[in-house]
Amino acid sequence: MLQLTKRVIENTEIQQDICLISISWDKDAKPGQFVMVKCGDDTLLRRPFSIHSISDGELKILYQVKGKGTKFMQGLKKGSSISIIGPLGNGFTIPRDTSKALIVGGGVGIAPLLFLLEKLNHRGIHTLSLLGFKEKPFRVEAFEKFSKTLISTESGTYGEKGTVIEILREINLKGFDIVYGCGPKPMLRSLRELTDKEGIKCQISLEERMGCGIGACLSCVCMIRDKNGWSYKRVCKEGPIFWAKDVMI
Amino acid sequence: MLQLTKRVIENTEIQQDICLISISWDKDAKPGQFVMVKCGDDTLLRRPFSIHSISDGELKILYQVKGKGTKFMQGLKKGSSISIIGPLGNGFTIPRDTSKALIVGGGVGIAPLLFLLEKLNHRGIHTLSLLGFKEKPFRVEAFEKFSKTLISTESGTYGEKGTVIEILREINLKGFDIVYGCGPKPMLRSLRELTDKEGIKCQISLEERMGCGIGACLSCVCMIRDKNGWSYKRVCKEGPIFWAKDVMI
Amino acid sequence: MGKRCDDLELSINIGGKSFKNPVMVASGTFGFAEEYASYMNINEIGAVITKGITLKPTYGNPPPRIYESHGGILNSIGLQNPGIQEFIADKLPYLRTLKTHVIVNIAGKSLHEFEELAKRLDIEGITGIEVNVSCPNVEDGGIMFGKDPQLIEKITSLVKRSTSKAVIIKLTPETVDIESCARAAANGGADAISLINTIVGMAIDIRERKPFFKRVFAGLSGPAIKPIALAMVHRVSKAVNLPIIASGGIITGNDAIEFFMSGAAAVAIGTGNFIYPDCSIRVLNQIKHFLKENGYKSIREIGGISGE
Amino acid sequence: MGKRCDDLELSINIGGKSFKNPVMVASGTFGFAEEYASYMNINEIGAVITKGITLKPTYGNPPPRIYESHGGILNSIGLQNPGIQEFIADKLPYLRTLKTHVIVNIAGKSLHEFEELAKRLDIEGITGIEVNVSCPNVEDGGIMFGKDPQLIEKITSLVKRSTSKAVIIKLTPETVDIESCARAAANGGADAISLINTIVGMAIDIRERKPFFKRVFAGLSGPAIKPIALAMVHRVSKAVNLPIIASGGIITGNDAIEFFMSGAAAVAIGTGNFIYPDCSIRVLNQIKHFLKENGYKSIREIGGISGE
Ligand SMILES: Cc1cc2nc3c(=O)[nH]c(=O)nc-3n(C[C@H](O)[C@H](O)[C@H](O)COP(=O)(O)OP(=O)(O)OC[C@H]3O[C@@H](n4cnc5c(N)ncnc54)[C@H](O)[C@@H]3O)c2cc1C
Ligand SMILES: Cc1cc2nc3c(=O)[nH]c(=O)nc-3n(C[C@H](O)[C@H](O)[C@H](O)COP(=O)(O)OP(=O)(O)OC[C@H]3O[C@@H](n4cnc5c(N)ncnc54)[C@H](O)[C@@H]3O)c2cc1C
Ligand SMILES: Cc1cc2nc3c(=O)[nH]c(=O)nc-3n(C[C@H](O)[C@H](O)[C@H](O)COP(=O)(O)O)c2cc1C
Ligand SMILES: Cc1cc2nc3c(=O)[nH]c(=O)nc-3n(C[C@H](O)[C@H](O)[C@H](O)COP(=O)(O)O)c2cc1C
Ligand code: FES
Ligand code: FES
Repeated sequence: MLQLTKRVIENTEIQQDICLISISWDKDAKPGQFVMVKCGDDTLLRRPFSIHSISDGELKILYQVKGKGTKFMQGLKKGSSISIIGPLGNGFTIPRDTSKALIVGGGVGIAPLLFLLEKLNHRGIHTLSLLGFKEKPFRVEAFEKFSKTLISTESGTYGEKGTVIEILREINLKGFDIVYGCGPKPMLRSLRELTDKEGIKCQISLEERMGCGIGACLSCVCMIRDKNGWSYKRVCKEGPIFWAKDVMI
Repeated sequence: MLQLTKRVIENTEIQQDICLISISWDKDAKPGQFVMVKCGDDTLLRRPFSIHSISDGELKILYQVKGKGTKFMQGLKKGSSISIIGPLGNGFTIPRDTSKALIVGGGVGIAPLLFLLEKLNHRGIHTLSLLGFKEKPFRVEAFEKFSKTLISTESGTYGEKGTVIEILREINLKGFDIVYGCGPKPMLRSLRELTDKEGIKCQISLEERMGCGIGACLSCVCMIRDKNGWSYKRVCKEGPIFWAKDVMI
Repeated sequence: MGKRCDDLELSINIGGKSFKNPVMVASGTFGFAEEYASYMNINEIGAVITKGITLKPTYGNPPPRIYESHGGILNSIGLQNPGIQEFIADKLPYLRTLKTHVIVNIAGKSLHEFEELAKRLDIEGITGIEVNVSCPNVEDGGIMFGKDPQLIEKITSLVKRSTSKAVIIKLTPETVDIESCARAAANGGADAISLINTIVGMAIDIRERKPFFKRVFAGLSGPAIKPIALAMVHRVSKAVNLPIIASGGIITGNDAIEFFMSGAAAVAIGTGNFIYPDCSIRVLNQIKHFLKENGYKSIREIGGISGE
Repeated sequence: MGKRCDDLELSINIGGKSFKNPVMVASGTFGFAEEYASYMNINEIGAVITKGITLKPTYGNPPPRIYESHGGILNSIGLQNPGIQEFIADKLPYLRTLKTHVIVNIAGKSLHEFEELAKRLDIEGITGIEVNVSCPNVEDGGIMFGKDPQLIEKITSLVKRSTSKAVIIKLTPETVDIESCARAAANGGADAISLINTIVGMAIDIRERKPFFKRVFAGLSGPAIKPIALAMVHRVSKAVNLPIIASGGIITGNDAIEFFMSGAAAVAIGTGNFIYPDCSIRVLNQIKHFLKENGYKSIREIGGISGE
């Protein structure tokens, strides 16, 4: 939970505008937590990124180049220093009695799920991973190390044609104790509907524009159902992981 | 007079915070003219720099690292591209009948004088150069190629102790047809006084904060004596070279 | 056979005059155009707005006159200009050679001066008069004309009566009630509204322990003020039914598109001209690119947003 | 034997209370302090100013609530807060454990609400009340209290009468006549003035072709507004003889020094807290460094500039 100046160990573009950066790191974290990265002097606010994995003194971030901040990150050379705050947020919950878990990721939304998968695997929980991409899959080998992994692409070039929800519909959800999801909003909505219908627990990772990342500015709220109807919860503090059934998106 | 995207051929720190950058270049210019350099996205206005020399398809700028803009320039790697406007301004005048010229430079103010010296040399004009520095001289060998060169440092570590004006006082100005000067304001003031007293022609290069660099915004004015008393002249257009006797600094 | 990009309808109308496209250059940042002639084809843009002209030659403020802040610049030029007589004699001839509209920005110290300026500019080679109301009213203790809607209306109708040119009122952001100021201009008969002018700011030279500018205060422009300009343009576009010429930190085509969507009819590039002398041409090309990419046929299709 | 830096006199006075140094954190950017506890030693700064508190719990605006512009940020939080009751029950206990001053920012929808808030906060553990007059006055058609000097004076004297705490009036920059607003606060009995609050701005989502914020307008803060804030602080410091707590784009010690020189007694870090959670400590250390380097013994020596 500190602010740290860290070194870039490696930074590679694994596919056009999809990059993987490794940063020196010596703290533990929970899967689903995120960090806030200062992206040079030409941007003000830090950018939030899920923790993709932590091991051997390295923190990995899987990121997509979108605007000024991620463009700056793309240009970071090995050995350069970078200011990071984290780990932040609540992280995924793994209920005690979980024995089979389903992982559903879309695009760069697969980022936090690898770290989660490692943890599930470590706990001896059986997993199946469904990953959906636009055109070309990435990081699939990393998922395959820990679980059976099914792929879909919207172009149909690799795996099933369509979104990951298409594969999901063919799966018997009843076979799983819990579903974990991260990806674009429409995907999360379908996930909520499907798991709701089948009565399966489901946790999803949300994104919202952030200011501080530590719960102080109230920039990052989303509507969460509660006993009084709903209230605004902070994605950076009460999230980014929420129970799908409570999320009003 | 165009806006150009050029390549950095070399960029070296020749002394702490004093750098020499070579840029691909294919246009002619007059000594005393300057260029406007775009220093990255983190600054808005272009920064003005005198032309230090032009030869073999290379433009050289001698610059001191001061703030954001020059810090950006310091970081420019060989092969990177850089946006430049120029040559701009009027340049030094070399009167027809000149046979002996005195060059007086202080600190990074020596920058435009080397280019001038080359031209004077080319025209067969005899020259003497007086260069003053704070602690450690730089680019002296380049001046020595074309003229006898006397040095002063404020610390006294090299050459005469004191400012370049100290050496100037020991020189018989009457032996010269014209004096050319560039450096800090106090130096230029002394230069004006001394040349005024001896009735020697003197041209100096002025600095002022600039917006456009091309005469449109009226940011860069200085007070210049004229028939009506004085008027504001644009350093970027009517300057940066003025007759010392007209300059009200 | 027209060129490919002729498919795009870029022209706009102000005061009954047709402008070939909605990209202009803002007063005080483009001199009298000739300075930019070697950097771009000036005829390609919709209009040139000149530096502010006063009745008598004006010296302006002592240097330094410009300062770079975070994302913006402060200027303290102080309306330096050769005066109307020299403008007509020395500057207008070049402007007349241009194949685009010329709008002359005027600044008076009294109602009478505005009237006189407008009358003397009712000559060939000028399409419009842009009235800068951000100047002090010497007859009224030096308070800015632009803070008082009643004065704005008076100046507008006076100028309107004194000229056959399109009359554009350039509002100052130094008012709480920009809507009333715009309505006053409309009531006075303005053909268009221009905004925003620079915002009062200041910088300190902490080494010298004094204000950076001799006049202490200066005008802030550039990308830093873009969100403020957008808000004001949007408010004015809801308040009056006049074309708006928007300025305030426009450097890219996307900046311009933001202004069109918030209600502007045209954009004027100011500070951007200092960063890239051909900034206005770049913006124009980027606008065309945006329109094509998004399947628009006309600049007018993207104007005005819903969402409230 | 005191520490070396004890040679520097950093303390300031507001409303008869002594603050150990002039660096505070601005309302709405530091939550209720506990969020920052693991990033810095909160006790080292001069004061914590809390998020604005209303009488009833307030939901705030729909997301997105923050946008980064060039050199600044726009926010549309909309005063989300738990209300005074929960503030006192849940947030104040932690604040009371701090060894620095706590200033509670309040926002009312009517004169009565301001009075009520002030009364209920006249309790232990609070040093001052910062009155945010940038909120709409529901009794008066939703026009902002802060645009009307008379209302400012009324609120000030009402709050002053309702509490034993130091009363700080936080002015809005959305006024032409910031001097009159400051004088009104002084006449009402204010102990200090805080400025500037955010400036009305806007952003467009050009892809979606609509305003980025659901509420269309939002508040601009950060380095982009620093020159505007400096000018306003300077003007107010000439108009009234009250300590000024300045905010507006302060990220570094040099920024803070600029504000002291332009007339501020203290500075409040806002947006800077998002960039570096320990921004206020950095600023404090850089101020100390500047004072030492330049041979100043006291923060008061650098205040107030000449040059006009
Ligand atoms: C909890 C969390 C975890 C995330 N994890 C990842 C990840 O592992 N990999 C990855 O590629 N992306 C992730 N994102 C999205 C990532 O933060 C944005 O893509 C990134 O901030 C874009 O910055 P930019 O400067 O390149 O783009 P710009 O569009 O220029 O950014 C402008 C502003 O908008 C914000 N912003 C833009 N897109 C988003 C977004 N989707 N969510 C939140 N803020 C946004 C930026 O932070 C910045 O403040 C995550 C977002 C959140 C909230
Ligand atoms: C005609 C001319 C020729 C010059 N030639 C040289 C040269 O050959 N070598 C060299 O090292 N320097 C030269 N200078 C000074 C050089 O322009 C400044 O040192 C440089 O702009 C500083 O930029 P910065 O961003 O590093 O500093 P900052 O202080 O961060 O700059 C802030 C702003 O102030 C302006 N500024 C700062 N110092 C000066 C200055 N002395 N003159 C004009 N504007 C200034 C900058 O351009 C910028 O707009 C010249 C200046 C002029 C006007
Ligand atoms: C150096 C400078 C000089 C200016 N002179 C004038 C002027 O004479 N008359 C006027 O109405 N506006 C003047 N302006 C304001 C601009 O026309 C423009 O409205 C403002 O700068 C905002 O646009 P920008 O952010 O693109 O620069 C000037 C601006 C600058 C930067
Ligand atoms: C996210 C955010 C929330 C804010 N909330 C409040 C508030 O509740 N009450 C208030 O008086 N000011 C509020 N402000 C204004 C700040 O206190 C400060 O005056 C302003 O942001 C200018 O300072 P800065 O540029 O350092 O951020 C808020 C500012 C931000 C950025
Ligand atoms: S980003 Fe500030 S509260 Fe979540
Ligand atoms: S810098 Fe614009 S006129 Fe000289």
